[in-house]
Amino acid sequence: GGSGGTAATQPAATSPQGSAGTPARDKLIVAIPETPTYVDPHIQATIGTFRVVTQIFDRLVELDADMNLVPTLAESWDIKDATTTVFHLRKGVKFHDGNTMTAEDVKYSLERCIASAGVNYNYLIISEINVIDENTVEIVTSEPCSVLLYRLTLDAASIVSKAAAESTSDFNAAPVGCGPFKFVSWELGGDITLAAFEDYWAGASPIKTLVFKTIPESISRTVALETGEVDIAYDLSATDFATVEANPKLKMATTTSGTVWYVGANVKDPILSKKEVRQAMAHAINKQDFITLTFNGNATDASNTMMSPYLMGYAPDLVTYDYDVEKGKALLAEAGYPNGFSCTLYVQDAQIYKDASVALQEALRQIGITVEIKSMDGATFTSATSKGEHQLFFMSKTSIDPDSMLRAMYSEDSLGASGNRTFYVVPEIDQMLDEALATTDSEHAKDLYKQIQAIVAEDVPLYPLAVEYLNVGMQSDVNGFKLYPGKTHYIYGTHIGE
Amino acid sequence: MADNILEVKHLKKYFKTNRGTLHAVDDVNFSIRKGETLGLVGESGCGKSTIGRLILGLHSATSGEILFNGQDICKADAQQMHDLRRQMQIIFQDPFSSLNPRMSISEIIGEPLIIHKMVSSRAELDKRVLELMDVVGLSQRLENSYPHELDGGRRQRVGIARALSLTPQFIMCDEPVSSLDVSIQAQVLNLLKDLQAEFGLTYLFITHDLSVVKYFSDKIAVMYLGQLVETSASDELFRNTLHPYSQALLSAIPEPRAHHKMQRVKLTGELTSPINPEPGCRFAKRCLYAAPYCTGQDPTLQDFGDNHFCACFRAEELRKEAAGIEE
Amino acid sequence: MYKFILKRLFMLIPVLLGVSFIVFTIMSLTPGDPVQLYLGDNYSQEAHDQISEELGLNDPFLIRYAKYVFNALQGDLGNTYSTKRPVTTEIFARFPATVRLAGAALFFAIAVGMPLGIVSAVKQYSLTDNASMLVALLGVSMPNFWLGIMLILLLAANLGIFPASGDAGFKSLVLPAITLSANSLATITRMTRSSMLEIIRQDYIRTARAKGLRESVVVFRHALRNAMIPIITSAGLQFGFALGGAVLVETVFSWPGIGRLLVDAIKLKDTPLVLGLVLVMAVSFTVINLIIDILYAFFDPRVKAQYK
Amino acid sequence: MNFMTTITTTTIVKRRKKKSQFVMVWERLKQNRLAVAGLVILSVIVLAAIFANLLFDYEAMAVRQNASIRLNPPSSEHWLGTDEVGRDILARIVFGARISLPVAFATILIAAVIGGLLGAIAGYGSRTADNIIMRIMDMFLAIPSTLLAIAIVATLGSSIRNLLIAIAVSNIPPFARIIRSSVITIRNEEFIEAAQAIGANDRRIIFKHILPNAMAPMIVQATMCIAGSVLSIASLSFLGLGIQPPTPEWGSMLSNGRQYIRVAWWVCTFPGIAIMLTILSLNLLGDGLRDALDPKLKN
Amino acid sequence: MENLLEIKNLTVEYHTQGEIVHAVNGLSLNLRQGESLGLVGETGAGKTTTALSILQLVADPPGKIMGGEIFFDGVDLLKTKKSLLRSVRGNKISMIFQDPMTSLNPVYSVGFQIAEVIQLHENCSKEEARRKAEEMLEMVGIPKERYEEYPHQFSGGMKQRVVIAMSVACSPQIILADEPTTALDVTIQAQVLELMNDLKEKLHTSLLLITHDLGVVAQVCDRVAIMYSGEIVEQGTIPEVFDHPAHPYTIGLFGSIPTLSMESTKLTPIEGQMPDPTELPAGCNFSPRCPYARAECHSKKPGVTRIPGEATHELRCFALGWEQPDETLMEVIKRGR
Ligand SMILES: Nc1ncnc2c1ncn2[C@@H]1O[C@H](COP(=O)(O)OP(=O)(O)OP(=O)(O)O)[C@@H](O)[C@H]1O
Ligand SMILES: Nc1ncnc2c1ncn2[C@@H]1O[C@H](COP(=O)(O)OP(=O)(O)OP(=O)(O)O)[C@@H](O)[C@H]1O
Ligand SMILES: [Mg+2]
Ligand SMILES: [Mg+2]
Repeated sequence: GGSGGTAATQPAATSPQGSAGTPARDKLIVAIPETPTYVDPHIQATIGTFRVVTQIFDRLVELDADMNLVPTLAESWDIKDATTTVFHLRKGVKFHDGNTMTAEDVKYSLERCIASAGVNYNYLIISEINVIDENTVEIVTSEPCSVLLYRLTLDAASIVSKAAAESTSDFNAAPVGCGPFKFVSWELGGDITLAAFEDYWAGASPIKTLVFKTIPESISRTVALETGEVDIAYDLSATDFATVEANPKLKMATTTSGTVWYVGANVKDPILSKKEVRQAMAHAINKQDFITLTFNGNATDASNTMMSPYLMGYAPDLVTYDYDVEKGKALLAEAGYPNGFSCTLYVQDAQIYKDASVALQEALRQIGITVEIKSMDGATFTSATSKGEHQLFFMSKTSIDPDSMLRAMYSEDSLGASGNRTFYVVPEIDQMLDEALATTDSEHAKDLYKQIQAIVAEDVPLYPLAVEYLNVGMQSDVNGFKLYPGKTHYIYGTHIGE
Repeated sequence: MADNILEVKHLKKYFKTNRGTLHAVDDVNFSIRKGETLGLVGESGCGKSTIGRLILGLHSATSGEILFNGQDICKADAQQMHDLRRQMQIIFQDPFSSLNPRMSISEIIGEPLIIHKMVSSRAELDKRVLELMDVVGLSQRLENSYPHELDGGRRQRVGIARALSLTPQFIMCDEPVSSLDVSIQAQVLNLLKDLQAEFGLTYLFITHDLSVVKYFSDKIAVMYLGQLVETSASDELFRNTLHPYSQALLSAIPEPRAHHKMQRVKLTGELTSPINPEPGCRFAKRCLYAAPYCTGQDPTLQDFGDNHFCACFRAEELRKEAAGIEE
Repeated sequence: MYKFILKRLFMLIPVLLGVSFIVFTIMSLTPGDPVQLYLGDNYSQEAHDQISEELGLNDPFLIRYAKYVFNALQGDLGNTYSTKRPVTTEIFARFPATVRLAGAALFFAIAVGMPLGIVSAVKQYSLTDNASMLVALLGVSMPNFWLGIMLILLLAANLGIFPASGDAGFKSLVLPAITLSANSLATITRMTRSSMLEIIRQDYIRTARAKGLRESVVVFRHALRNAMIPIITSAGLQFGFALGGAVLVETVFSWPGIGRLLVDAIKLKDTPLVLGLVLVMAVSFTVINLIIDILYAFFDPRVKAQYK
Repeated sequence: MNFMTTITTTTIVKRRKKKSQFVMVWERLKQNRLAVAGLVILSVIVLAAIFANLLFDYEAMAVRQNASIRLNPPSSEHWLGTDEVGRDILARIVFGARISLPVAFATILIAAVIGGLLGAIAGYGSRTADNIIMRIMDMFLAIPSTLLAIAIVATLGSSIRNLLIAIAVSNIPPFARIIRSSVITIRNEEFIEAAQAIGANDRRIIFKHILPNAMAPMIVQATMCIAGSVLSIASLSFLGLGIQPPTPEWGSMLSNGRQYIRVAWWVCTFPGIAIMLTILSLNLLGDGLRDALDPKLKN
Repeated sequence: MENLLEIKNLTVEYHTQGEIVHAVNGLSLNLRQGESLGLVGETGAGKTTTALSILQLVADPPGKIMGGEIFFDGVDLLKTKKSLLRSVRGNKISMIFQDPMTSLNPVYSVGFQIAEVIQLHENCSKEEARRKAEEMLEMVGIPKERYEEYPHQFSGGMKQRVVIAMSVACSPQIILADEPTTALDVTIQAQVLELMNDLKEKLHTSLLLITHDLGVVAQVCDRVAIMYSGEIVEQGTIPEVFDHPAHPYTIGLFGSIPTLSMESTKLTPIEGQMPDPTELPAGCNFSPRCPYARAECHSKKPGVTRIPGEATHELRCFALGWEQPDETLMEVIKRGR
């Protein structure tokens, strides 16, 4: 990293934006690893997409960096009954096209979201959206839903301008929201440019131009930071942290994410259906080593739960599986496989999967399980695992609410493609999930979630291994940037210089 | 005629060029009897090699027939052609470019034997190749040499040995001895003669050396710009030259004697291009005896007795004139 | 010659039909469901049905292909599955960048490779020969991305001469072009050397020398033209491949070309996009190869005679 | 029939031992120092690959992960250092040769033979044959090799053999074009006419007369292709086609190691050097062979 | 007259795999200004190699000029600078190659190849060079319309004429003509030889004419040198050599020519084969085939002697010095031809 540091003493004028010395630097360039597919929030939810979309649109409520709900377009809300919530909208909020945001827009936006197959899975529970008056809107769910507010913080729940969306056939080419930045241009395959929205309800951003630049290779993102070509770069490789930190011109921010990586077992498989086998496997894995090998240390132990610490009902280490090869072997023998067995491990064809699969293979080898790694492209992987062709598989899941996480992982509702690729079904868990969703008593819900976690921690149909860290590198004069665990980050609030 | 090994009828070969059609061979008729040698002489570029190539099926004729033992070469399929090539061979005019630079001398000479399965073993092949090399006077030392290591004369002898290897019935010799010194030339010509006597070989013999032609051929055909202008028995032609071009040709032979300056007929006048030629005698522009009626219409070969044919409108006239003067 | 060109262009039709059919078959026979990829990890069966109806995936294979061909004939290559934009829009937004990169790389490869090859052929076994061959070998054996990263670290990160990423003007073209050209440069250098070596010993080179021509004229005018055919063939191939997109170089330098688009499209089973890209490549290759074939005739009159 | 009966010949002089083409080429090759160097390097690599088992314990050195020694620089214990999961790089390189070398050779062999043949037929045969073959080649050039690999693996299953087929198939068209380009000039030479005149059939003309004269570009293309095929194994195994971890393989070692390039240069440098040495030696050998096959250079 | 070209003791070898071909062995030769010298000899005698050595065009590898000097205008061409050599080549000394078919560049039109040398040495414009090249083509009997055609469209003789046109185009001081008329019919041959004669008369061009056609030598040359196995075995003026050939090889050579007046059906070649140039005999190179050879011929190399009574007639043979001359040989020499 020293070399980067010495070069940095050169004036940063080498950066294309030049004007390093001038105090009024108001253009911010953000390097993102993947290009968004859409800038319309209601089509598809991918990380590439919402890194940009978040800046253009606002939602009714928002999560802050500590995962607390904060009012946004809704100034306040009342929970009328178990299924009905009333939102009081902020007045005088302007869309980029100059129109004022009203309850109609909210209704329109949420209905638009529900109508879109790509993003609606979290919102199908909403049965009615009623406009009470211009600034009041009521959302009714078909069943009690304690996590509704959390879901409304997601990009899919972005509020779009009804007028704009109805008047154009291609909203994606000219999105209009009421967020802090408005859309300017998008060169396919190239940069996306946004501009500060001067009439933003919370005040215009000091960053006047915001550019998202796709730089897929992590090392190139680091270099772009070093050369000053970009101001912020997401997802640096852990191997570059030291370099960046050593560079006085740069700084880093990290936080734990809501993304949990796990290894799953297909419980329909005759061998893997045995709990002892799965437990034996858990004993064979040295999670610390695994994190070092797979994430270069850039993650933390998942504590045998799929929930991340921010989530309601987070209950770590209810059952623990120490790294203990002997115990693992004993369990295997108990299950009837004293000499181990061989099985397949399905992974996708990206580096992290590959690293993880090799580490898992090595771990399981210690207790006599021969793992054959089958890596495949994403398309094949999703379809194969949703059909249950696999024995073991390695995957991750991100969630910001306990229900969607646990339901996707362990419920009968989501067998196969919807998330439950272990095909693990316990009616009790399904009941508890429904109950937790319905209750308005959060303590009760927490308790239920804890119980579920306890069951699955014992059964280990899937073994949570690591919670990924999020990181971002930036120029040291970039201030105010907050890293959110949910992978969406608000640029608003960021400024350059003091 | 049954004993004609080769009959060429109305043979034409035109090449397309940028500036028009080049009449390389234009309506040529002749035949060769088994065991005979036909000498083909003519101005450089008049189409001799092209005729040779056509006979061997290396060019496809624009029109006409080439009957080899009664079989039309122009219509032969691949298998027939393969069999025909066992019977007829060619010695190329250019001894160097017709040899594969990546094959050694013995490989080149032995190849026809392998192709036509004329030898049954490696040893037999080697033996035959060495015999052939010996026959044409190539020392054994050269068997592993490559063509570029040889001098011009030896290259030519490699080509000859290759043609002889199949002991064909007919050999098309395109200036086979041009690069040989007279001693080797004598050796090779003797060899060809001996083979003819022994096996009844037939030759179509293209050369510029008229003394060789006279020595070697039974019949001679004289060509000018794609057409035959005179054919006759060899002695007869030298004795009784009819066509003005043939006369010019014969007068230009240099004699290998000191103090002997030749009296050649100088050809002057505009060169006729073979590209899109106009009808009429193609020699007319350079002919000492040309008359106005020589152009406009193609002359045809006419019989002057003794199997002596000549394509000249004024041949009869000139013959009488010449006879008159001599009298 | 015009007839020749027309005939060859006419043959684009069967080529395009053939390619599209093959690709269509591959795309539909290989596992993986584009709808699933489109919807992500969580979705309902209704959503799946709805999307696959939208994308027209419910028809039988042949009907889908026929529809595709029918639309394609009218210039409509469909919309991509992933972005829903017209395939042509997606491709042509990136194609110019690809052409620029490929062109620059080819230019660099030829401008450096041919002289190197010539010099080492003329001075066979000399130090120059060995040195330029070493350069060529480094070029070919150094994996693209590796070279790219090295260049970035050295020239962008440490010296700051060139930008590390993106497509903004000439400066940003330099590093990716050099990286991409490394392989072609090596191939062209060696092709040049080896075919010059064949030619330089021909008799007509001796003739040229006998005329008293300067060695450079002998080499460039008399030898090079004869040696050109294999050289332009391999240059054409390299250019074709570069036009098909240079995934690794594009990744390392964040170059907005079609290479990554293609790889992503394949991974996402975005059939219309893959088809569109392959068709573009088929056209490129056909046209390049046609140009190369015409160049053959330009360089060698004997080949020209064959085209008549 | 025999001329000898009628013609007096000079006595046959002592026969020099006739050497086979192979022996002659070998002798010429031996005189080329660079080619010999290439041969030596290649032999070392091949031998190391063959006797890899004797040199290293596969399980312990090349497969077993050891988080405590990850990314160790070259030392007396691990000559070339360890990789990101603590495996010995030297051992992995040596075992990797067992995959990379055969795949590279086999693909080139297949591609050169089929591509060379198709190119020769296209260049020498009729216009129609030329058009058909070359247009099919155009088609295959246009189909991305990853797609081809996916198709082949999807229909034939995933294995090293099928990976090899996939790489070979995508290497055929370039060969065909290169060979065709040489053939269309060589077919105009008079010695081809001469071969026709002695009755050689097309097959013989192509194999005996045309291809030996088209050897030079073929050798260059082949040696160049080797690099490409070693690296494409890597990109294909990335797509999950073919070689699966933890089997060591040069291309994947190289590309996995690239993220450590700044902190642990040895991880991707040494596999890179292994690939380079292989290609270098093959090229030296190829060049030497080219020269040895050229009778004009025999010396 | 001054010697324009003087070759002294030229030795050229070809080094092929394990063998050394002694192509030219200590050859000495003079060529005066305006003189035509015929160089005649058996195939493989080293004629082409000699001519190539003068311009240093012997392929290396495998050819090596091992020793000797070649003076042109007082300068040793073997030791001179490259640039000087270039200004000599094609301009002052030009060469007509033996194999015209491969000596022409297949990818340039024949006209261009002639014009090129003109433009190079005469410093004239493109158009002028073209005009002159067309003129040259006509001069060798090729219609100028065929300027743009390529070598493969030409017949063997036409290519040869192109090569001739190329080498006489710059009116050189010396023309090295290596079998320049083998592919030409006699009328064109006469025309070409006349062209050279014109040059000789007008510009005092010297000609080294390598040929097998003794008729041509008789018509064109002033002197003739007979070469055998890399050496000159006999040289003299045309009458000297043609009327009284003295070397047994020369005698054999004349004996093998077919003539128009000849009636016999069999030609008489010289017996035997040329010696193996990789293993030359210890004595006189011709001794193995020489009908007159005696013991000393097989063991010692003969030197060059002037034939008594003749001005320039030189011979490399022991026979003249024998105390007991060979009757038949003397008979042949005296009788002459
Ligand atoms: N490149 C070469 N490699 C090996 N030997 C060669 C090479 N070139 C010529 N020779 C040999 O050198 C000797 C002299 O050859 P040269 O071409 O000078 O003969 P020449 O007198 O011109 O014969 P010809 O009249 O047949 O052309 C011959 O024995 C020939 O085989
Ligand atoms: N492939 C070709 N393309 C175009 N024209 C050609 C071709 N081959 C030969 N010709 C032309 O055909 C005519 C006859 O050529 P051919 O080679 O038959 O002459 P030739 O009688 O053998 O002459 P020479 O005695 O000089 O060898 C010439 O004008 C020549 O230019
Ligand atoms: Mg001819
Ligand atoms: Mg010669």
